[in-house]
Amino acid sequence: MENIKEPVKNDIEISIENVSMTYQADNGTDVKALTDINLQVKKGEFVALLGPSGCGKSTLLNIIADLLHPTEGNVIVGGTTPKDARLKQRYGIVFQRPVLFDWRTVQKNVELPLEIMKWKKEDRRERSTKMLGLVNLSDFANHYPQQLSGGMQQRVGIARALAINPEILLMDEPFSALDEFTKEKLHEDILRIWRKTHKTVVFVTHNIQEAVYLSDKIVVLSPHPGRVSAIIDVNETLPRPRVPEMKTDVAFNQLVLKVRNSFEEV
Amino acid sequence: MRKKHKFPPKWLVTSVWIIGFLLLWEFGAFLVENNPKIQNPEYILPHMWQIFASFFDTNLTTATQTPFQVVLEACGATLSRAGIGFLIGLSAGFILALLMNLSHIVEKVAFPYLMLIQVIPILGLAPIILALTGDIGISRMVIAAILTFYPVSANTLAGFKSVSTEQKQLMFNYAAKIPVTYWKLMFPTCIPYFFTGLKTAAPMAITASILVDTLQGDGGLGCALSQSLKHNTTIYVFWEIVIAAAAVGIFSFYLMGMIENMVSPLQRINRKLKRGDKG
Amino acid sequence: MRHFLKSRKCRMISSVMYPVLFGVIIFVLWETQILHSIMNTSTDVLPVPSKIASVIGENITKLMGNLWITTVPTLIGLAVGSALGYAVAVIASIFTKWGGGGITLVSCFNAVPIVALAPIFNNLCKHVSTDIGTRGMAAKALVVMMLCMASMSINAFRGLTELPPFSTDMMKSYASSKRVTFVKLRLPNSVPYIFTALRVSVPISVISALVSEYFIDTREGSATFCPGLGRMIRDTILKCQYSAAWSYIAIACLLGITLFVVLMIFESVMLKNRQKQ
Amino acid sequence: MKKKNAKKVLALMTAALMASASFVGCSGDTSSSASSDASTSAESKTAKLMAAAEGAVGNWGLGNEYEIQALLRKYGYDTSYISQAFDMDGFDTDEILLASAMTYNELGLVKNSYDGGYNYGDTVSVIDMNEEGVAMLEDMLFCTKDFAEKNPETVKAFVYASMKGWAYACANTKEAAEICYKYGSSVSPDHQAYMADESAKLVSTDMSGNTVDSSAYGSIDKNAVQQTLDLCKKYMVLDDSTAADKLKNMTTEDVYNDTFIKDVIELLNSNETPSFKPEKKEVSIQLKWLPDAQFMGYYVALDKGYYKEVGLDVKDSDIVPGGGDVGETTAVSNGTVDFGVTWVSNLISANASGMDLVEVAQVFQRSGLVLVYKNEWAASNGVD
Repeated sequence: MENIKEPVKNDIEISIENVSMTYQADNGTDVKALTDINLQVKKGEFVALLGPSGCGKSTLLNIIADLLHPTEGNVIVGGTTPKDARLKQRYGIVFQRPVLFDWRTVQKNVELPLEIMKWKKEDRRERSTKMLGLVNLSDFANHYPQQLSGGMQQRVGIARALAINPEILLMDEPFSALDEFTKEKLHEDILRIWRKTHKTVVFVTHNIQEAVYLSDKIVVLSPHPGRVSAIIDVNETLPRPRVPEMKTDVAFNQLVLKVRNSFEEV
Repeated sequence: MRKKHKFPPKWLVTSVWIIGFLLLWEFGAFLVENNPKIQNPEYILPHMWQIFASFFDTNLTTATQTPFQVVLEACGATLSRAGIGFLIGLSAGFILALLMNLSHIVEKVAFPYLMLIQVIPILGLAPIILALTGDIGISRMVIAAILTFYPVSANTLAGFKSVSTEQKQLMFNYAAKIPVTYWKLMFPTCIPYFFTGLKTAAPMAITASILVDTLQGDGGLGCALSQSLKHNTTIYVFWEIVIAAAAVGIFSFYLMGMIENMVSPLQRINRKLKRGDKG
Repeated sequence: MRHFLKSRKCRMISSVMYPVLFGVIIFVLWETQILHSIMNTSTDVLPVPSKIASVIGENITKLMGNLWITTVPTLIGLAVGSALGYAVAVIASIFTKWGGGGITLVSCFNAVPIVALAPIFNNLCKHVSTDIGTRGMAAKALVVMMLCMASMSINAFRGLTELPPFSTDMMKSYASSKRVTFVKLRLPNSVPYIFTALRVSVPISVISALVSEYFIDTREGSATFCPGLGRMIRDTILKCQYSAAWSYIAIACLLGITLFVVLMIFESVMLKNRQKQ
Repeated sequence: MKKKNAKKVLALMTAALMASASFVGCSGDTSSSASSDASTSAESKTAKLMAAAEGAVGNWGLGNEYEIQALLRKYGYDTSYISQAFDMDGFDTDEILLASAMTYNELGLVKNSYDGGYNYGDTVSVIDMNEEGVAMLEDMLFCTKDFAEKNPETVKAFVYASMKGWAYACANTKEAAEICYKYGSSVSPDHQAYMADESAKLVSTDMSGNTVDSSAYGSIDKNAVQQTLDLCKKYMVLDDSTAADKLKNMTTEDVYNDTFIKDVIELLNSNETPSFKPEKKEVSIQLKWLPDAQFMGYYVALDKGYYKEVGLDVKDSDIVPGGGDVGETTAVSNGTVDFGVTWVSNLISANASGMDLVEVAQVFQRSGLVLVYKNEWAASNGVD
């Protein structure tokens, strides 16, 4: 575990200090979703929040995204509060489902945040075309979401999140609804995009292999109550760049095992 | 994709049913006609062809009009009057749904009363609303509006509620202001729901308008209906009105569907996609 | 404090309190005749609630007699119409391809205004019975039946045909016969749709019974004969007896509300263990 | 069977009793005592008909039923009746044996063969409410008391022009019928002509059958109003006890104000062209029924420009047809229209419930309500 007393350095993008989250269940009892979470994400770092259902990993992501407010503790995103980070569009977010607007073309979906930020039409068009190129969907710009496969829809979602050029990309189990083949392809896509754009990525997942393959650092969360049970550095074992062949490496599998054991220790 | 020819095609099904219905009607009319106890079969169930023949009847039934002209003019009056009440009701219904979605207090206050409006026999209140307002035009609007109001606001509210949390979160994350969120997300999502409400409400508004017509001798289908029942015109005016009223009600339903097709982006897209599949 | 405000109990209290408060305000405005000055009307046409209550109190037996006359055909029409509508839907669902068209045709009956239906059925029932009361009941029940049948058949048809994905495949995999599939899958699947239909039918049945009374033969004019709530509303309004008219309207509303509440209770019991869709 | 006979006997006895009572009551009136023998025989005939038609007497209800109820009670029956639709099908099919009919409308439909008619010709006869002594005053002109007080000249001018219209219409029924037909009547021209003739009879004959001079059209007869009010007090059932109390204490003063019509009659007979200073020039009138010759006076006044002559602005659309579910009384009371045509009994029930309406001219001097029956049926029950 990293030292929480360490002052926030310039290269720290997200800093979470002593965060706890309690909410009231329907029967009136308090439920602790998160207790005493401490976590720091460096600029350009790819961090995976890993854990089983109910461990509070999505809650934590929502706190970073200003969708939830912690009952205790401090959160700093991009050197400011989550709210300011949101208002200044410091991060883009990708959900488990693509969350596209059916009545907009692919291109218009990517342009949505730009419209909200009141970009000029030509600028929007230019930016969205570029983003669609990044996710290899240039040919589908004028299609509607319902014409695309699940994987393509999710890529549109990623393009949309990147359209505003945020420093941070928050991803909430983005590939969990996809089939294995599509997922592997998207893994390569996301790694390529990350290399190209140097975004800070916070990636929520319950898939250990996925976390190991993609991230620099895995934050293992355990449920009841949600807490950080381990933080594992991946780069030590699995150097960049990552290639699909690595998935069969002994080192890869040992790391997977190590992560799995970090659950069982609890 | 393999093209499947659907059998039976839709037009065949529809026409078989319509023919079946007409046959059933004719059978009933035949029974009525040949029942010695019944003196005036055309008052109970005339033959369909008799009714259709009356559409082309050139004999005047009032000072200046043939039965069909009477019905046609009445239809126009009823539709235009129902239209105004309908527009008022749908605007009010939409605004209330919007307010209910924006404010929890409004929602809590209004919801039980919205349910109540649905349960109260508004049409039975028509005469008293006329007595209250003192003006048949206003009371027609009030009644048509109240009847339109419930389905529109209930469906629109359901439309707003159908927006997924993630979609709302997305807009929140883009720091979109409330008007922007409504314009870009909430309204487009609720359009199909809104039109479902309109499709329910449109025939109701017309029923209301016809009923209010019967309250005072002020023209419209209901007025012509009650006049023909009072033996002031030929009884075929009555039967023509039954058919015209049904036709107007159905027309209003399909009109809403047509408007939806024009207005709703989603409908437009789906149509486009369907065409694309075929081509 | 904040916790309390967010608690379930508080939410429940407020969702009862707000509408009650609103109702009380309207009631007070009405009773103190402020409502009359807003609406620019007089107490002749819009009597205050206490006046209506006292008229109800004075005429309770007469009101109940008329309520009974209206309720009976409403319930008969509702029950028979819904049952027939369901039967139509079942037949249509067996021959789905052809049945759908029939359902569309039936749904067109919904568009025929009650005002036009009532005189037709009144004429049709002329020879049903020599007793005018029975005849009127039959005519009213038929009008109610027609409208309930339409809404039930449309909804039940959807319930019988719009099945959860893969469910028919699953039944097929058990080599289940059409009859068993119907009993085990289609029938239970249609239950929520039945309630959807009834939610529409119940208010419509009351309204159509009331409105058809405007056009239907009856016997009236003495204390021993009750022509029904709708007829009495019309009669009292034409005679400018507005406080009496309001008392009949109040009873009619009460009938509508009671039937609806009964339906809601029944629905919540029947669908208790179903997942919300 | 036995019970029915007993009732018949009872009915006859009551009829006899009533007849003798009316004999005593009318003793002051020499003309009626002379015809009392005839009336007694007429009443025994009616009694037989009523007995034969027990349970099959029809009326429209909705405020038109009091005369029929009075007749039923007179012959000892329960006051209930079959609700009659606004056509004569029930009579045609023998479902209603004694059917209510207005002499100027339904009776014509029953007798005549034109469009909408039933072509019974002279094979039907009627029981006349006037002859039975249960007549109530019907079509009359009214407005609110407040309106009459604030706009006396307007009221006078309107009554003047209307009564002038009526006088012309009664003298020229054919032309009046054509005028009515022109103003959007929805009944056939033949029936319109019939209606005009019959309406003229009601304007020019009073309850006891005496001719009313054309110079006295519209005058209000206190006794006739009293008779109407008395019958209302007996047969009008008001659920609201306040209204019922008000009805109980009502006098003819609460019903009419004859100063206007008296002035108008004087002016009409003076042969001078009067000048009015109407306080309100644009006035409207709500009819009791569909536009037809029952209201020919107003249409004639409009067509001949009588309203314009007296300085009133009445357009086509200001003569509002009725026949709906909201009474003329309400329409006048809430100010939708300025004047109305209604039956005196309707005004009485409206005033009992708290409205402030006042009759200003009595257009129909006798009741136009009859019970029509088929002669064949009557003969089979021993009445010729």
